[in-house]
Amino acid sequence: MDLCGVELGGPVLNGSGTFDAIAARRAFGDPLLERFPFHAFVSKTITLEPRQGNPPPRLWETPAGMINSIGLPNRGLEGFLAHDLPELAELPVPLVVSVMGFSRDELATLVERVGAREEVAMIELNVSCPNVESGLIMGADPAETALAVDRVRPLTDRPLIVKLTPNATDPAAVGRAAEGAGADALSLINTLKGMALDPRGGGPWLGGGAGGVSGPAIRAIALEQVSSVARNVSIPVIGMGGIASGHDAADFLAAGARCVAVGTESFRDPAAGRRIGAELNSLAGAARPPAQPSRRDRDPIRVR
Amino acid sequence: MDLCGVELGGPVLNGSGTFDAIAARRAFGDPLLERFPFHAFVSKTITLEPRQGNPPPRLWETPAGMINSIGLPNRGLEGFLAHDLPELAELPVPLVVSVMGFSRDELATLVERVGAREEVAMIELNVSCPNVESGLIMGADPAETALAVDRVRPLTDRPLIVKLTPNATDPAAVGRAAEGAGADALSLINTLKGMALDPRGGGPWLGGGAGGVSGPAIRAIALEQVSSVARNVSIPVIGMGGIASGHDAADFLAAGARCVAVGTESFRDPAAGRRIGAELNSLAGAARPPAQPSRRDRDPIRVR
Amino acid sequence: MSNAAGVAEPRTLAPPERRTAAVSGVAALGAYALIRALDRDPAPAPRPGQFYMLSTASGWGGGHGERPYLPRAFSHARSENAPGGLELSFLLEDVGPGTARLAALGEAEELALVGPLGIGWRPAAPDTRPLLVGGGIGTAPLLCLEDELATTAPVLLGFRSAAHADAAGLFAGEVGLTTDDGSAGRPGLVTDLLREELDRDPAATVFACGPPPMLEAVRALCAERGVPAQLALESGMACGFGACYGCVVPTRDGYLRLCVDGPVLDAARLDTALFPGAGH
Amino acid sequence: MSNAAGVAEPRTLAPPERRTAAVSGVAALGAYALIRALDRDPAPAPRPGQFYMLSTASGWGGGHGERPYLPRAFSHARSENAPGGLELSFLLEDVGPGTARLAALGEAEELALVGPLGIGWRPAAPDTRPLLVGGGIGTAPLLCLEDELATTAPVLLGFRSAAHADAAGLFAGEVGLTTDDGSAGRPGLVTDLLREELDRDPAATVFACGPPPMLEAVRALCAERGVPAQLALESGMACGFGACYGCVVPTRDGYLRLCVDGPVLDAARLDTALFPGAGH
Ligand SMILES: Cc1cc2nc3c(=O)[nH]c(=O)nc-3n(C[C@H](O)[C@H](O)[C@H](O)COP(=O)(O)OP(=O)(O)OC[C@H]3O[C@@H](n4cnc5c(N)ncnc54)[C@H](O)[C@@H]3O)c2cc1C
Ligand SMILES: Cc1cc2nc3c(=O)[nH]c(=O)nc-3n(C[C@H](O)[C@H](O)[C@H](O)COP(=O)(O)OP(=O)(O)OC[C@H]3O[C@@H](n4cnc5c(N)ncnc54)[C@H](O)[C@@H]3O)c2cc1C
Ligand SMILES: Cc1cc2nc3c(=O)[nH]c(=O)nc-3n(C[C@H](O)[C@H](O)[C@H](O)COP(=O)(O)O)c2cc1C
Ligand SMILES: Cc1cc2nc3c(=O)[nH]c(=O)nc-3n(C[C@H](O)[C@H](O)[C@H](O)COP(=O)(O)O)c2cc1C
Ligand code: FES
Ligand code: FES
Repeated sequence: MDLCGVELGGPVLNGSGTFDAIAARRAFGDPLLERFPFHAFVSKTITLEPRQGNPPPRLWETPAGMINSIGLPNRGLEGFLAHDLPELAELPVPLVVSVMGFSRDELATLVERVGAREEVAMIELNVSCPNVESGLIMGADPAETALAVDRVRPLTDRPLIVKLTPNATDPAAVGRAAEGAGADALSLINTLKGMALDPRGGGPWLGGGAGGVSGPAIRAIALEQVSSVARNVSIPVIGMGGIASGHDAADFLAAGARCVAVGTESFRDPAAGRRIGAELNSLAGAARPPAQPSRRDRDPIRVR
Repeated sequence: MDLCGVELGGPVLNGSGTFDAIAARRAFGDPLLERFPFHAFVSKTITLEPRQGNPPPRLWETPAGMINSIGLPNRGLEGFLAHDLPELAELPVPLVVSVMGFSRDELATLVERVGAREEVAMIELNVSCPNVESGLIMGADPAETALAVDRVRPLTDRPLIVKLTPNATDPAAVGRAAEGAGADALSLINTLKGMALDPRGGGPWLGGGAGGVSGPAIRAIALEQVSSVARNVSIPVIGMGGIASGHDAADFLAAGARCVAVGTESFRDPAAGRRIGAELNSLAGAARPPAQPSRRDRDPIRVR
Repeated sequence: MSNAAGVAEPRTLAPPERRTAAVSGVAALGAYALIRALDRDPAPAPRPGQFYMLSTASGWGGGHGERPYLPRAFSHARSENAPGGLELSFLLEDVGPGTARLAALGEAEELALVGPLGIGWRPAAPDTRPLLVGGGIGTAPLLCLEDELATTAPVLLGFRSAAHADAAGLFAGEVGLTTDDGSAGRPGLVTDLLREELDRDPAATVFACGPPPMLEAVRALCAERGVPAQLALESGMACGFGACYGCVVPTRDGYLRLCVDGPVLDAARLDTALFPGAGH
Repeated sequence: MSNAAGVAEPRTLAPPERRTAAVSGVAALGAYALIRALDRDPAPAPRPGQFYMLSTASGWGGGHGERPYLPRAFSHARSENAPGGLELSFLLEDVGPGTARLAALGEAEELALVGPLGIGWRPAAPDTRPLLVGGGIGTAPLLCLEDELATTAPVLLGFRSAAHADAAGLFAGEVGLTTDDGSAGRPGLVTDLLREELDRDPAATVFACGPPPMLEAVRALCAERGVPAQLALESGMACGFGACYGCVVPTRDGYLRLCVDGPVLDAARLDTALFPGAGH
């Protein structure tokens, strides 16, 4: 199959930041490459400067899910290009590099430098962060998102995926803005803001204060957002959020996604992506009519 | 304890629309009143005109939660005042009436008429609906919310609770706007938008298309929003979303809520509210320091 | 207890809280499972046609299968006095995660329940004989109805196959039996038997429970013949006591919550028993 | 396998997928539980100090307790060849929903696992004797270490009380024992024994596992004496193979992911073993 001109062996990607192929190769060795779980590999989000991430604890388990407060630890752009990229280039699937900038200038540098590397098939813009220029979360605001995409679009010929945040009033409007500014694809959902308290008292459990909720708990929320965004744009959508089975993945495809991504479920089983791909294949026989009769329809006003 | 000048026997309310005391009395008889689960009773949301609600199916079970697409069935203002209010007045606890208007005029009529009835202790404004004048979801937009509260504030001396929607970029900003316009308390969270597909194919499962997610699955999300709103306002906050135990309730109180409300857990056990209140009491011995050192602090900018 | 119109409702009130009952047995009955549990004193005596919301005291939900989370509705099939309480029987078909978990209950375990709930079967119309018509797992609420009736009533049952028809043996009286595949009783549908029975003597009140297409066929046939019928319907339920407004059924009077206004409805109130969400 | 610096790592690679192992026994060992399960051929042979991510093939999570959802990390306590595979033993303490479910495993059930993971104990420093120091459930990864060592090594163990000290009997060699309450062995802390042992002969490499305060006391004592020490640490883990970045431990080189760069760390890399989230 094809995603923005990149040939993929199937529709299953990983969610950025939920699978470190380099570390996994240390744990599993080359059998990981022979039985690679995904049809494209998305890197953990990198930033311009190195970051050590948030203080521990970084994890909290919730009913059918978890909260993470990792804080984007990474080597920074130069470290990534020098150390990680050559190793990621050995993976048997196309590489998507996820980048986040705290200003449009930062984002521009990241996209330009990453996009210049031939190992990189696509770039994903993680816009779930505050823009230091405006104080707004880029991806929560259609205009901010459009400005960011607009700025980086001329700097690379690589397909640009914009990863939307679910912590927004109207993700479909943000998706339309990204499409209008030249995004080639959208991915969603990122984690939902969440929090846990230390059971011993005294304040938040997570070193970072709040965190992001992922896993099956958020699947129904993700499916609604994917459906609503897909109905509102013409570019392909990569759907994710709590996918744990081929049946779940089929739901996201039926809701309008072109591809799916597996995140938290990989923590429970490193081969989850492969299993889900296989389950999808066996479901494909029993073809389901698409759930969305047509794109570009606007949601009717509904009250719950 | 005191909530906006109304004396309550404890901090446990029901979430609007999750307990129909009139129907429950048909099922359980007067023992329900003798062992009433809540310290105040919140009515299902009423509208100006009668509504029959959404076509079935209206329910879908999710991991650790559910989606509902009920569509606010109710007798309308006149039917409520004539039939329901006298029965609700027999409950052994103060009564909160939840109202929703599709325009500020509608809301004004509802608040004025309901607030004139002495059986009513407080009024809750459910603003999770589109305003037909602007097309915006009232409660997702601080300015819309302020206009609505502003309009109805002079029409009643009853305490006004504004129920926030979680499907908003910045619930704390909406809460501040409601406080500024004269709200006496805030309640949150309402359900998160969600969706399920018919497992047999062919489109959405729910008759209403999309629905709202509730239950333990959303608890961590709710706790974060309650914490963030409570830090940003001085009026009391009623926290809810997935509360299923006294421990959960204690978390919401520690995060800054004055009261808690139990919703979906009542479906699993009609006495859930009473159980949670009792568990809270027995936890109260083992006092926990409050999680929020001070109100009115603004969130530091954090990246997850 | 009486409803809004002041007519007596066959409704035993439930205690207003979830309680547990000691599982005394889980037996396979052909393709179905028969669960027995002791509802400890003071146990309310359910009326035929009422139901309970069931879950298990532990191990309800989660795991790799993720669900169930909400309790599930089940007609009580029978209830009998037993030392220390009332022994309730439930007949169930394993169709998903909730019924699978219930069917896997062990004897040391506790069943969690709320009930009895809803309104049961009403008396037959004056000068008619009762006629019990069941399809598949829908036989369950007819068992206690037969127990309660003063006279022996004809029981007409339809099943997919002989493997499902074992439940027919639980009735005291004579049973007319059909199976879809002819592997037991007469090949065909239970409405074939009903039509013949009504041809023979139309002065009947029909008490029917089964899958939506069967109930619709019964409804249509009875409407055509002017025969009064009561239908025990199913729809997806979250609470069982009117709290969630989720279980509605479209009727001539608008949407009704099946858990408080049913599950037994007069067929005359329905335009169809085949509504979206029926049977879930 | 070698790490970034080219030094050989005691790390057996894991198959890159979750598999199941047949539970062959669950026994109470005082306050702890000893779980044995057959990892079917071809089963990788774990190195002492490596760990597995465990869950159960069914009934993991949900229910009224809601959790566990993620797998849990456990040191393998021992592994032995057995017909058809490798029998792995895990020693565990029931401290929450995950360990409670694992301790309730039945013999017919399947354990789900990923592993072996992480880097195990390294050889003792040249010209030193190994000294094994364990606290509570932290004895687990010392058992297989003792099995592997060529020479018999002193084993020093501290427990809360006699009820927890049964695990001491699993060691082949002589065990120095303390309990907090004096109900078995000498009253006091295991670091008392360690101090005496180092006074007697300081040429040792310490291999320690236990609760954070104990590990911190061991670290500080060894640092003071210039004695090399390896500490098997714990921190909350979601994945166990470096995917989530959740299990970090603050070290002199910055945050390290304990699951891929540990769980055994040289004490010299730490400023403290008492960091936020330690032991979870
Ligand atoms: C009043 C009443 C009495 C009943 N009496 C009996 C009885 O005596 N014996 C008996 O066996 N059954 C009875 N039922 C039906 C019984 O309640 C259902 O079979 C049971 O709820 C199924 O639960 P499950 O988890 O096994 O299957 P589920 O998977 O919950 O349900 C099966 C059906 O529900 C739908 N479904 C699938 N996934 C979901 C989801 N995530 N959320 C919501 N719906 C979904 C599908 O259409 C599926 O076919 C009764 C129902 C009612 C309302
Ligand atoms: C490498 C390694 C090896 C280990 N080896 C062993 C071993 O051999 N034997 C053994 O018994 N244990 C071992 N452990 C510890 C074991 O993994 C934990 O005891 C286990 O994960 C606890 O799970 P639980 O569900 O029983 O308890 P939980 O409730 O998950 O955990 C207990 C602690 O976690 C915190 N907590 C509470 N709620 C949550 C939540 N919602 N999310 C996150 N944290 C929460 C609390 O501080 C609580 O005290 C090891 C840990 C590691 C990292
Ligand atoms: C531990 C963890 C780390 C994550 N890190 C990133 C990240 O660096 N960049 C990003 O865009 N998304 C990140 N995500 C979000 C996931 O890619 C995904 O959008 C989200 O988890 C929802 O999918 P899931 O429910 O399948 O996990 C992270 C999620 C988790 C759980
Ligand atoms: C079936 C159902 C119906 C609801 N109806 C209303 C309503 O009429 N008005 C309202 O303000 N909230 C309504 N809610 C939202 C709840 O009051 C509550 O905010 C939400 O369910 C989160 O709490 P919970 O997770 O404890 O259920 C409804 C929720 C459910 C599940
Ligand atoms: S099941 Fe909740 S109202 Fe009927
Ligand atoms: S547990 Fe996930 S990175 Fe270590």
